[in-house]
Amino acid sequence: MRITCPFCGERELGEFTYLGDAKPQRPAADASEEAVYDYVYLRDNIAGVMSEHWYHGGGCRAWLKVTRNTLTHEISAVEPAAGAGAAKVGA
Amino acid sequence: MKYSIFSLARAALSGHKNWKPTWRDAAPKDRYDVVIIGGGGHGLATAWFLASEFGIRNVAVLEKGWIGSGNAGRNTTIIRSNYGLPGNTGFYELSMKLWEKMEQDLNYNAMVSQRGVLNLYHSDAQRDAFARRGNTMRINGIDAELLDQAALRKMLPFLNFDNARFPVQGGLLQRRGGTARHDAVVWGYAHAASELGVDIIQNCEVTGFTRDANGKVIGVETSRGKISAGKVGMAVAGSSSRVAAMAGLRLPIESHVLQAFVSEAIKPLIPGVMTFGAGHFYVSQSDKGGLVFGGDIDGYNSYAQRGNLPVMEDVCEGGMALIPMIGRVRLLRQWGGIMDMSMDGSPIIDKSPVDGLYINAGWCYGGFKATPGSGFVFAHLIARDQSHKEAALFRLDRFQRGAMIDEKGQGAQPNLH
Amino acid sequence: MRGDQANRLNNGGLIDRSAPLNFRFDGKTFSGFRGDTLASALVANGVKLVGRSFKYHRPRGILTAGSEEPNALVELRSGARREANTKATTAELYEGLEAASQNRWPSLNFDVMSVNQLFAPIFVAGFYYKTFMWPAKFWEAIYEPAIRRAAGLGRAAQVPDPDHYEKAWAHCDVVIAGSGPAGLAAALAAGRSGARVILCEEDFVLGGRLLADGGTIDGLPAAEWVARTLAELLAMPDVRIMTRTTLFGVYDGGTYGAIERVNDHLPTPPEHQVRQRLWRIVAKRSIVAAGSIERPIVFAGNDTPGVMMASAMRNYINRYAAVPARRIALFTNNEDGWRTAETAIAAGLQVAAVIDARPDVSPAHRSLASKGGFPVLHGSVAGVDGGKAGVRKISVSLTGGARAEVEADGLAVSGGWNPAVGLTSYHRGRPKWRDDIAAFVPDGAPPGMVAAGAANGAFGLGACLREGFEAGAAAARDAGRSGSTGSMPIADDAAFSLTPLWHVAGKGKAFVDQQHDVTASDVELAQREGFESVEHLKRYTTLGMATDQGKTSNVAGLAIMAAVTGKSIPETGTTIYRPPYVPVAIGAFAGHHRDENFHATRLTPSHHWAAEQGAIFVDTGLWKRAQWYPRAGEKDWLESVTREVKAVRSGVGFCDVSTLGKIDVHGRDAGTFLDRVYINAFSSLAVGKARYGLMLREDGIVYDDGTTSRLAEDHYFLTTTTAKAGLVMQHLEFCRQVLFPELDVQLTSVSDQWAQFSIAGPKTRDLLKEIVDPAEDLSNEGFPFMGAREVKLRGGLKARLFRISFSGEMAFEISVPARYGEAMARNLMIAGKPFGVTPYGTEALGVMRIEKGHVAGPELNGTTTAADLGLGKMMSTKKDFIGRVMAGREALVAPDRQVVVGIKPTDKARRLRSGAHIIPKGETPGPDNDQGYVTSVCFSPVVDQWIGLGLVERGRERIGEIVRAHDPLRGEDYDVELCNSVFYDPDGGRQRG
Amino acid sequence: MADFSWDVRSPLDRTLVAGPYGVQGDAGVALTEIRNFDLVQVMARRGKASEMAQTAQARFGVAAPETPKAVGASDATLIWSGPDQFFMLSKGGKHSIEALAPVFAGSASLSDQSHARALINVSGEKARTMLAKLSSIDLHPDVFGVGAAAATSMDHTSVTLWRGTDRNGQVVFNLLVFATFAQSLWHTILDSAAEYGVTIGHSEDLA
Repeated sequence: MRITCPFCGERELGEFTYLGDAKPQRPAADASEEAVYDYVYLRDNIAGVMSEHWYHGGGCRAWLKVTRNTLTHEISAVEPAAGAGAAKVGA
Repeated sequence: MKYSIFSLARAALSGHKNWKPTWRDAAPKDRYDVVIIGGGGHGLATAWFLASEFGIRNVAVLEKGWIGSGNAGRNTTIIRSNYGLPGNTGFYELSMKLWEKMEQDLNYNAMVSQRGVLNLYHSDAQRDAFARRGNTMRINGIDAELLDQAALRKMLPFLNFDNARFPVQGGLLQRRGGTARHDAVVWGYAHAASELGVDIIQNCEVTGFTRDANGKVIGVETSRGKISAGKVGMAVAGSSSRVAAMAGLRLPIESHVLQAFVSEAIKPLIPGVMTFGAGHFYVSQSDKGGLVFGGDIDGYNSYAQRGNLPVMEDVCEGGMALIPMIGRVRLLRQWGGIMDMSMDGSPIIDKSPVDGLYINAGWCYGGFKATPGSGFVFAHLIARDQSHKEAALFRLDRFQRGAMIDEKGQGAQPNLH
Repeated sequence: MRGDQANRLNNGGLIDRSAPLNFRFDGKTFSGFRGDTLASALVANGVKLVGRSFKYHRPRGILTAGSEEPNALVELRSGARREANTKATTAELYEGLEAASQNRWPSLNFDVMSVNQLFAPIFVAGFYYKTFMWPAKFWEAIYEPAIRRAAGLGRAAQVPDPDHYEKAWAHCDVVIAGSGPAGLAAALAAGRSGARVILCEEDFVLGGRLLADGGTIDGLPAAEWVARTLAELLAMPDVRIMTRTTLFGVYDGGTYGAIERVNDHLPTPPEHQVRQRLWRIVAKRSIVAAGSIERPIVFAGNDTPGVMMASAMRNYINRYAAVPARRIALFTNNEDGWRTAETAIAAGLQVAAVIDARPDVSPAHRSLASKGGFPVLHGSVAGVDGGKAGVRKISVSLTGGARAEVEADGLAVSGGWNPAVGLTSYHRGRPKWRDDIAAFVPDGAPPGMVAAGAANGAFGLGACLREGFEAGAAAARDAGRSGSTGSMPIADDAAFSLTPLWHVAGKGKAFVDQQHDVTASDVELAQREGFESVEHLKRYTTLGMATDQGKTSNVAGLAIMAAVTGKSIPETGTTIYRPPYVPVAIGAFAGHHRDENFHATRLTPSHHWAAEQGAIFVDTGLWKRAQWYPRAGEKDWLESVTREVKAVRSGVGFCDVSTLGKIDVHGRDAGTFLDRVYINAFSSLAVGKARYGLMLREDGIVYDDGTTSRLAEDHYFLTTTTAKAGLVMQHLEFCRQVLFPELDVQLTSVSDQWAQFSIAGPKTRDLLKEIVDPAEDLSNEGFPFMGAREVKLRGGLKARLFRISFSGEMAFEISVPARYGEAMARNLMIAGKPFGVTPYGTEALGVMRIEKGHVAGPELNGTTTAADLGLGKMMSTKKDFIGRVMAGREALVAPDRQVVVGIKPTDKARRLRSGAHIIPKGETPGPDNDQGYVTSVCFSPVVDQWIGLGLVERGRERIGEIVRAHDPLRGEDYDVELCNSVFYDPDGGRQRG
Repeated sequence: MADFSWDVRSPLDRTLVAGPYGVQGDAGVALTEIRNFDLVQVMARRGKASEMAQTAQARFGVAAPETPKAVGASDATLIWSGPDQFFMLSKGGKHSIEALAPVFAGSASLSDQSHARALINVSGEKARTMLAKLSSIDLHPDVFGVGAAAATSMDHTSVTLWRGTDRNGQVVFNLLVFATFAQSLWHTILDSAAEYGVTIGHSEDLA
């Protein structure tokens, strides 16, 4: 598998580390225990196109959001995490 | 049809023309007391135990392809009960005891071979962790031995003791561990269950659940029509999330690919099962002569049943680091299975939140060794609506309660278990 | 005829007659020529019997001339270089080659195990599933060992492989598998377009079938065309031709695996060279021009030595000038097989008969027969007389029912051709059936891959060139190359007519899978027993699972299954194709990463100095760390370590702690950021101060700990444990980039920038005064406990000084830029000499941390909470942090959890061991009273006995209780006391003093 | 007062043996360790990437690389090391972290990496062939031209690789390797290069 890092270009799998589904969002500080449980433990485990967190630790150390088909391993999009680099985020 | 050397000899006289199918290839009936989804080892074992131990014989096993086409037919055939945490220790030993009498139970030779499972250690910290685990095993009445380097040099002189990046220092040995012929386990359970009246239905894919007004599952929809059922059990590791989703459930499970490899057949070289403690590599040698080996999962969600080169290289690096005499042995075949990786590395055997639906899932890469135990406790749960005592901790709600069974201590990150 | 090569033709072939080579087979010396394979040299020497089969130990000869060979397997080379199961058909001959037949005892000619043939009526497919079950104990003791000894084929070497392997990467626009007409034409078109091309050929010469079958291309004899083409390709700078290289697999993202047999054609690799090289080829497009494989017809006695694929016979005669038989019969169901009759006649050999299963034979072939004076028999082969000496007589059942016999010493067989669909099917694409050629052709190939030529079912020479050329041009175009492709090579297409014939029913064993001894009746038996799915068939009979990966057997097997079930072949389907395309040495996949090079080694800045001191090193992750520093006269490690501990506790010592992960945390929001990743507060930490921090995973379990200092308002210096350094960095980057992207935080690993030493003991300040500039105030007031700031050293070098203690003594940690690390160690020795300074290793470090009750790896085991570790009070209630919510789950705050407690044997002379379990006194050990275990132990010089830490149920409420340390693994069981986990200086006066 | 000195030792000081290695004859690969350099990691503060770039332009007279490139200034090289960050490689203290800290205050965070890396210069006819055994990236001159840079891995170890100006008609690759891994990777490089013949040396000058 090869992932096109938006910063570095196409690189081989060995430079990246996988975390998992990028859909679950960390609940706010006042969220219920149930919401945090859902975030930490439950997964859609999609058979098909999924958005995932990958880390380019063997390269530029950017966290990436990779859109990948879990049935074919085909990668259709890669974008940097919101806070990769120094871009201003939010207010 | 009873199998023995005598029946074989008799059959030989007639040119083996009189053998009957090993199991009946049944067509679906309208209704069963219990429908098991998944014709792998776990599903077929569950059916056999329902019929033989719990007196429930109106049972169907539904398989979307051919029986044993999932992980039962693509694993590395290891059996062991060397677990360290409450919940796992007793359960896997229950399973091991069932392995030890399986062939006589089933009248089928699954080639259960207790040639030993050896986990190697390479540091004091690893030795201490193995000591803790081995003592747990002993306290639970399971055989375990802690071997030092001198003992290993005698036993396995070909290991890399002297020229290694991480020299082998010793190992935790379970002599009762070993291997079994994976396909034969499937066929053996199918054979025995079929003899007791269980319907084994191949090429029958479940496409949905039938629910009553209260939401209770009362049957399944399949590629071969609707089938109603008193209870439905799912034993579809690798596809658990997909099947559970048909009932509106989300599970603490991710699907990951695990590769396995076999070498060309060679004369006996490696006696038992061994695992490298300083890398991702484990190996045994099949009766046919192939080195059967594997390592870590590829590490990303996948339903593709095939892996990539980095893990393949990683596994072979581990193999060469541990056993440098296998350099010229050739890798013959590579394949991948889809693992139900749970959030703590341990399985789930429980009633689901949906009435009438029972879950057997989350086996990670350890499902094969659990086959008989899993079948037994799952049959118990379905028949009695109560967890067997050795499966009492495999509850689905344990993550909500914080009662994880995390042998590796990696937390809620399935690809690290 | 030349010397002992009695079956070598006087002329012709691609062998170098000026380079004779001697070799040995089963101890007997033969000769051959450069350009021979072992198989062709054996053929030239008249050797017919080369191996024994897997189950029945039947005598076997050479069936093919390529990597599809099921029978002619040998142990090649000897000693540490012995290679089991090497195909004689692909092994290049070299001077001094040694080979031995395998799976026989005592000799190939007289093999005791061939008695298995007597039991053949019982040893049918799957017989072992039905027996060997009683008594249960006999399986491991008797049956299985016998089966294991009988099974297997060759013997692997039993000592480490002395050769080297390596791995490399290559990148191109187009990778091509195979250099037959299709592959060469593809390379031409792509290369001329300007594409970067890699052409992989598993043979040691280019040409594929052209080498044996010749032909005319662009008006030139094939050999000349190949030479011209090769010259043109070699002149292109971005075309790379790799012979002895097999493309074996296709992986995601256009990554291909290839194995280059760099030096297998030599007795041993030259110095500094590898035996084999594994290539990871990244290509935008790929063309499978791997050709097709001629398939056998299954008939009784089809495994007799002397029965050979028709095309293989042409290989031996035309390419190697080696004669497999003098009087050849041909059994074919297609036009192409007749080429072997033509070849035989051209070589001056006799054709005994052609047995053609088709109703009609072309007029050209009819006239060939009459000119050659041999009969054409319409029918099929019903049996072969022979045995280990080879084919003698062939019985033929003629169309219409009559019988005929043909005397011959060789039987060429052609059942048609199967395109090599392996590579195109490895992503689980299933090949599709084509009725016109009665074969499966590629379908559903992985992205970017196409098949061309015979691999795609195009069997004519002209068609191969056309398909290859077009595929090459298209691939180059797809890769963005637009140069002119020039003109396409042209050749005529021979007619191809075939009447499918898979199996001739008859008496006697008819083999489908020759290596695994799977017969046609085994396939029928499998069907009878319900193993009808092709995957069941494969698994039940082991059809196609041998070292030839079913290349000659799979399709025949499923055709027979189709026949007995009444289904069509495409309905019956194929099994899943699995890489690698040819078996590949495990050593090649490992490459450089074996022995000491298995993983990288990290060295601390003072490593070489420590080595000079005679330090014993321990592996900690990738690091080598000084474990202790033995001195002359010390009898064991314990004596050395105890000395080191005492030296620190009474004077001063130092230890290289550079392995700790070190991270610069910069930014306006650095404090807020750390508040969220640690359970305790860091935004409130004053500049110039250090604080111990604990971080959890999101599931509430402790992840890592370490000391973090605030060096400036917007700059923290965070340390991690050695083990988790990389993982914590990754986790913090996740927090920074994904969870809290709004914060202004920058993270940089500075682990390698700083050499860091812990200096500990009551005389620490005395020593430091010698090192540090006198202007720096190191007094308790000037540099209090948990102070952290930059200082100037004597000589002007700047360093960072932290007043932190892991040992419980008055201690500092000092950091200098890493290139000064070795000088620092030397200077500490010089400066500390008056105070008896002692370097100490990780063992002494460990002793002192246990004496102080500090938790480390064995307690931070991924299942413990902050409270379990006695650190629950650190959890802030005023802020959110990672892991906060999940840490509150009922089972994680249950009162009966196992928590850290001190442990010491009641008998002071007793050694305590990690891994011993804690059982209440007076109870029989069992799962219900297993209350915990010992996590860390040491011999404590200050307590003067073995002590330890443990995780014990309600441990902290049970201080003073006597329990059992139960250690059945080591046969020990003794009383221990649960005690306070801080054994030394519980008030902490020493570290603050 | 004790008498001691602060000798510096490069990470390869004890390992590197100057002279020929491997196959005899014309060396296909030349390896030179560059010693004692200043290396500063410059990372933009959040929202301050353009300020950082302006500061770099003002200070060095060249634009800081925004894509994987190495940019030469008169007395320094700016090497891209990740999004909105770069390495500042120089000699002699002029662009040391102390010198740069006030310049980038407010726009970027600086981290001294001078001692955290070893710098290895790889050149020769077989340099690219040899590096193909270690590096998974495409070093074809059309793809990886002069000035191209990459944050990548070799032998599972993070490295920064860039192509310098050709020397004597031959490509020159520069390799920044973590100091504590340097000796290990050095041995791997030697093993990979031995079949081509190697010339080994070290230098105090940035090429």
